[in-house]
Amino acid sequence: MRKIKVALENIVDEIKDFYDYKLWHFLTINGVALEDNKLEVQWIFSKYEALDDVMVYYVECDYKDLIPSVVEIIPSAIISQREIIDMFGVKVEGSEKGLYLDEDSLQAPLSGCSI
Amino acid sequence: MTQILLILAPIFFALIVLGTNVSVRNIFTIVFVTLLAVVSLMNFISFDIPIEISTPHYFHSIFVFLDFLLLMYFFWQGVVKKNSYVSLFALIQIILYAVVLILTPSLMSSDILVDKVSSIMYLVINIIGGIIIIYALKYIESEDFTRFKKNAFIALLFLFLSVMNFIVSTNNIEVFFLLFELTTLFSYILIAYRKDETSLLNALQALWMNQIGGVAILLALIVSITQYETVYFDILIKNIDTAYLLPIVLLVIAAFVKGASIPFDKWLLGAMVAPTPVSAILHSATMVKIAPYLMLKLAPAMSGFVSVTVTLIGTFVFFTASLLALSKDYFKEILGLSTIALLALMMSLAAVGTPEAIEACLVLIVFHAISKALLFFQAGILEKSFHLKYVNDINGLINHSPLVVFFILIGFASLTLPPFGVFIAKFMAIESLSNEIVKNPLYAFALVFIALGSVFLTLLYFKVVTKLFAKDVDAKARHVEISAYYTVPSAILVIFLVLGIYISFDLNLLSGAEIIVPVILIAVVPLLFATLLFKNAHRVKEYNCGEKDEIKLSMYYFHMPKYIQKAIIITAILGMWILVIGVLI
Amino acid sequence: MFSLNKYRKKSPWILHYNAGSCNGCDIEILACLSPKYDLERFGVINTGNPKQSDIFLVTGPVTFRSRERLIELYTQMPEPKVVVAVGSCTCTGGVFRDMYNVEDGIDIYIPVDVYIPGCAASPELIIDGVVQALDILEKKTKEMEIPFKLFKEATTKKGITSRRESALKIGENDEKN
Amino acid sequence: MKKTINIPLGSQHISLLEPVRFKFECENEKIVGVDSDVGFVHRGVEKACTTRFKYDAVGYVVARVCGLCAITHSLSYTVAIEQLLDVEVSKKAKYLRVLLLELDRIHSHMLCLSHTCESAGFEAMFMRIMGDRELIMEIQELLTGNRIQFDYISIGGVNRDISLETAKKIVNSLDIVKQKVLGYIDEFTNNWSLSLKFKGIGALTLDEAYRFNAIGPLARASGLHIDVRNEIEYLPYKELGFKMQTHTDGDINARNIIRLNEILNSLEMCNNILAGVPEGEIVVKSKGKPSGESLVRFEAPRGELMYFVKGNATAMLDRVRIKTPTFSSIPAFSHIFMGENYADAPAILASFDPCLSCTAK
Amino acid sequence: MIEMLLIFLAPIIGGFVYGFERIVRARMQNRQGPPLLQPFYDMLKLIDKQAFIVNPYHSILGIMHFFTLWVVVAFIILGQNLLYVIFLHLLSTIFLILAGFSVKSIYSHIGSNRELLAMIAYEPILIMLAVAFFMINGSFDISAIRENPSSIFPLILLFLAFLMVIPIKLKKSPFDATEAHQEIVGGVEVEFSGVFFEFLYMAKWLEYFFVYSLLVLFAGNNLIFAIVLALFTFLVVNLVDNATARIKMNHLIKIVVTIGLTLGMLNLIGLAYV
Amino acid sequence: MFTSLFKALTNLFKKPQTIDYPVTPIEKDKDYRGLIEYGEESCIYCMKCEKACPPGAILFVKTDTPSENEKNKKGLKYNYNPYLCIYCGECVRACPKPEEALWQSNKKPEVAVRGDNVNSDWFELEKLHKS
Repeated sequence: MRKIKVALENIVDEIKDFYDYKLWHFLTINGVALEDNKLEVQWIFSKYEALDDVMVYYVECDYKDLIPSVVEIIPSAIISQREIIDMFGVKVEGSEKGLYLDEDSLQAPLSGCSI
Repeated sequence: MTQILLILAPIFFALIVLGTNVSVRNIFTIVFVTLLAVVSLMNFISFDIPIEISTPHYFHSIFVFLDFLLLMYFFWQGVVKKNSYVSLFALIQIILYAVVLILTPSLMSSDILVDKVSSIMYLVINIIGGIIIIYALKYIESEDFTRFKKNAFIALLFLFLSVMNFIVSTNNIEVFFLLFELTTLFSYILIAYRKDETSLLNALQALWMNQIGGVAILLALIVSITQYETVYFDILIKNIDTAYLLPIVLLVIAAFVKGASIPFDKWLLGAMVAPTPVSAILHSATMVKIAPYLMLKLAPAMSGFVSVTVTLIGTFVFFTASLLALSKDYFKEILGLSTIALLALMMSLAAVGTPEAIEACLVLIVFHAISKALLFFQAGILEKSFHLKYVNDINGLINHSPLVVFFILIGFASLTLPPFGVFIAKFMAIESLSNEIVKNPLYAFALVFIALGSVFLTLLYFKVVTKLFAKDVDAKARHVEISAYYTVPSAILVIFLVLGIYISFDLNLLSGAEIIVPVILIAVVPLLFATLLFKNAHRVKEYNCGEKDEIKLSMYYFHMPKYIQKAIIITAILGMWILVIGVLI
Repeated sequence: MFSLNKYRKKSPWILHYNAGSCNGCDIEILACLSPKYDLERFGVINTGNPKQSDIFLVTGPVTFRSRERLIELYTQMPEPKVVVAVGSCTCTGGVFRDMYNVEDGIDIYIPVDVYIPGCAASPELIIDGVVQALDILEKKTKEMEIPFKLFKEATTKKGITSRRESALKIGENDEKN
Repeated sequence: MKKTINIPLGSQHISLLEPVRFKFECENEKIVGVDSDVGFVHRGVEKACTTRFKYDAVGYVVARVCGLCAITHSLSYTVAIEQLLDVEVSKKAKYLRVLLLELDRIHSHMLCLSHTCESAGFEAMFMRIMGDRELIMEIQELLTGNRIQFDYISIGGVNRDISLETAKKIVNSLDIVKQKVLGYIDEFTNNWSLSLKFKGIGALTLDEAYRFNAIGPLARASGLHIDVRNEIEYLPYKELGFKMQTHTDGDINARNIIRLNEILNSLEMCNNILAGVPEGEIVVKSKGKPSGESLVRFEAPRGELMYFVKGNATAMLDRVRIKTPTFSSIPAFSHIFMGENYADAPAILASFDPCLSCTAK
Repeated sequence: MIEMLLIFLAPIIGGFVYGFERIVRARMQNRQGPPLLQPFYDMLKLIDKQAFIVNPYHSILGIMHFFTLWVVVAFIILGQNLLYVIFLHLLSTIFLILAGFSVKSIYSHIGSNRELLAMIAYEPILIMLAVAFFMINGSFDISAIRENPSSIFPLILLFLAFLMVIPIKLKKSPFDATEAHQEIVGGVEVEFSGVFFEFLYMAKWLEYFFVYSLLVLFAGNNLIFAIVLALFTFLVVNLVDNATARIKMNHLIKIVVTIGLTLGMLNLIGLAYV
Repeated sequence: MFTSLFKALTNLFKKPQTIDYPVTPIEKDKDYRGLIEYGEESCIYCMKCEKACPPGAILFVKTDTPSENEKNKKGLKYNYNPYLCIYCGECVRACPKPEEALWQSNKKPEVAVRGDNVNSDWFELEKLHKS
């Protein structure tokens, strides 16, 4: 597992440069709640037909930050983006909430601050 | 002499109607229509032997004069409206007619010959046509015309009846030609009655297409005079030589044109832009009924190759027109295509020529007229009272007007289901064709076409009917009041349909039990059960997989690719050519 | 009078709804229909249509999104009907008890007649449960059974009871209580 | 004048095992638009793993994320924890873990095949496969004591040992299953009505598979060489004779054939394991509390399953991220339905072998 | 008298056939299956259920479907006109279709649409069947057909075509797309429940009676041959049901129309020449 | 298609695979993970099982009528809910005295009906346990 830290505003360019759709398999977008109301967002890729080669790009950001969308580069990221909106209560460009949660259920359950 | 009365009286009525105000016109019209109906009924009852009436010689000169006048008018219209087809065909007709006048036939007969078929046609024309005129009284009021033009519309319809009455009484092919052209003229005027662009275009289309029929009749006249020395139907048919059937075939083609069979179907569909009473009168009582009538007249002369080919073409058109109708959405267009289909069936039945088939054809003519008139009335009501034209929009009409739904349901049911007349006719058609297969296995194809076509028609009708039923329980029912001028004619037609069940008994085709038991069982028992069972019923939502979303519903849409449509037209034209060339060989 | 009650027992048609289980029990319900266990010997047909069902097999603790569907399906079933909760999580919430998007067991929403334990409930247990349900079905009346959290009561008009608006909103009802 | 209709499939529908809602916009019955809702089964397992359960109990909870790939879930989680705790599992335990994993794959694939047949209206084939599947279920019950939720894997190894006697029994059963599976291959390739229903329906091209990041049998049916069993060293797949199965058609039929071939491959692997189960401890005791991050991937029957676990040296974990196979496939699903006939929709859906309780967690 | 008895027992006989068929199907799938009387248990249970309606037209049309079908069966037993019987059967199907369309339910609508389309496929074959019987016996009357000797050999092609119609009518694989439980949850019948579903359920039994009574017409006056023919068909239909998947509507129409119509046509032309 | 035709035909004359379950009971394997059973005498009230149980199906609750065991100093009573239990066997593995105090039998659990109050009774126990 290789982890590369990127600044939030560069993430789309970084992924655009890196991502070759016939070489890398996009796994998912992952969020991890950090202390001090910070959030780590990871974009996880694995290499086709390679032994244990996982690449993780991550950013550290606030919950208020608008996370840029990678749907134009990776069409299938749309559902991961919707999930992260539901789970952390963040905003992602061009994605809507309501994948899992209803109006009256607990909002943003995984975010560190809401509990 | 009632026949002469039927021909002349409508002209007189038309003149009277022209100059009156609304209420007087309405009362007069109703009285006149009743008179015509009574006269035609008397004629039907008192009729015993074929009546022959000879006309004075100067009549002939008048007809020639009128003919030229008419053709000139067509030519002029073609020039003014810049439609080269119209002028071209008018010109051809003028030349051909001149040729006809030069040739002199030697065998003579009486000009007017009224037989059983004619008297039945009188009934259809005068009673159904009359009811349509009554219906038109209200319909035309809601149009944006001047009072004179409204009156003229009614007057034209009366004139139309007169021409139709004449056409089914005449024995002279020359006179027949004139009247044929006159109906063309009336259809031209009536289709273009709204004077907008599409109406005019479609009117011109109807004009030139119908003139093809005129050309065919003239050619038939020439051949008939040179070969058989006569211009009279009865002599032509009596003297016909099975080896030389060309005049018959040409007249058959004229019938196909008037009957809007597939290569010539455009004009009848174009006629939909006219006010609905015009569609009704064209489809049910007048105009197109010339086609099966002509066929019936020619039936004794047809044999062998011609009979089989015409039957095959007719049944093929029956099948394909019903198929084409499946892909349509415009209510009147669906009705129009189904008319084309049923007309083709009538013609092919006439061509089969056995007594059974002819009987079936007559039953079909009568009941088709009633059902179609009823349905066109409803189309008009939908248009005027509900502002609906497309079948897809009539969803849940039962919420708003159960009466209209009932009429439409009866109309469609009478075209497909026992024990109504059209069903009986189809039944007889299949029976008569089954008898014929043994003689010529090609009739098997005709039979398959009929079977497929009637299934398609059933499919078509119920595709429409089902739309009416999709009832939304929660919707606030908004009842729409419908004028008595609309409902009463419809109701009369329904009464005719119900009375027509009598014919099912009369023909001895089915036993009484077969007709009555289903009616009673189907109508009464379920209601009994329902009243018993509804008492402790609960009302629930429709099953929607547990979801609450609004459901969008739509009926099955048949997509008819262009190439299939072309293939159908090419096949039909090919059939016509085979007919002509086959006869020539 | 000739009693028809005993025939209910011989022809139970089932409706299956997954209200958020791990689909272990659903597979076992499917396995019950398979040749080895063959529920059809009791006359069971898996209709999949609430309007023709007698036994409502529910699996899973009720998740928030499936609550309204559960109640709607329940009200669309004609009486007499029996609800069978299949699996531990359906009975009491099981391992999902107290999770934030889960209601602990379906008996918070609808009256349950038979509880089948097990994780996942094995086919034998499901058959036991269905057999138990049949006995209950025989004794049931045709009285209308109302789900506990029905938002709108059924109304009667012209002698016909309407159940159309049964499961409108559940959240509002909670607030009232 | 073409008017569309909305046909719902779910959330409750006879052909669905799990609640998922598809709303197809159809012209006649041709699908021109798909709207899906996959969140019916959301229970909040990810949060519960970090708040309600201690790290040693989480293995049993994540197994309940999905009944069909329960073993892969608990294995992935356990391996992630083992990595954090630095536990080296004995070879025997690894072999037994593979055995269970493959048995699970066999029964899951058989279920999927039978369910696809059921959705295609082939009841007899459904019954046939379900009947034969019971053999595998019996083996599983013999090995783990339960038919569906095995709870077989614990931190440091496995919970139960295997006796020689049971091994022999299992080998016999597997032989029978192999014969049956060969019969299915014949049926799936030669049945006329199934070929009408399956061939060329619901096709996904190779490029689309790449684009949508498809995984599992869905991707392999399109010719995409993706199988985590090929990409990890942790389990001894290479020496057990794993072969990747691919197909090029990408349609339902290809997926079925892939599954059938995988069953055969898994059967072979199971036989290899049972032929030489190494000696050793089945469970190694672990010490300490997990800390740090680890990311583990395994091949569930439906494709790649990823666990991301972050510990903070207490009994409670910081984050458990579950990326389930079906979750990745959902964009591809919606795409495949377009242009197909609604009559095929249940069969297409079944052929994905969707696991919604995985997806929504 | 026997005829009257038969008419009243027709649904029950159909029910027995249906029950027997369920057992046979279960056995073919290697399972035990329900008891023989299962359909009657279902029926008695359905009477007892709470009655649900969606709207009145819907339920009444369902009842009309059942009664029309019963009349059809009665007319067959009484030996009436075959062509008429076929058209009346069409009417009963149309009631069912109208019932399906009279509710705002999507599955019901799709089911009705499919039922309408299936009509295209099988109705011409039935009409040709009637015509072929007419050509052999010189009469459409079923009683006349029954008095004449077996006509299966001259009508062998139409018999094959009729074998294709049976699965459509009885909703059996591969031609059961109109009911398609896994896709549209039973199609037309989806909104019926309780007593009202009862009528549809019993109509299914009458459908069995209808199909098999048309089938035995091929055997003419030979009773033993009729029984053999019915049993043979029963077996073949069920075997094919258990060996095929449900094919789609467009395939169904293509197959039945092309093959069925060709077979029928060939047979009619053949009859005309012989 | 023809193989399955033939298979259907042969199945018709074979004995079906079905086990007539309620009539002929199915013998459970001795390793079947069934009900958790409790030996009151041997229990040492360490409450490890309660802590280990993932769904919390074992509760030791203070009652007025505690079991007569010298180890039971706090007056606790063992409560077990088979309708909450997930039969994972974690409690048995956690127990210091397995096979005596707590063991997993191969008995399958019983089906409950509405009157058994499997849920509401347990709610009260949980409330008691918290307080």
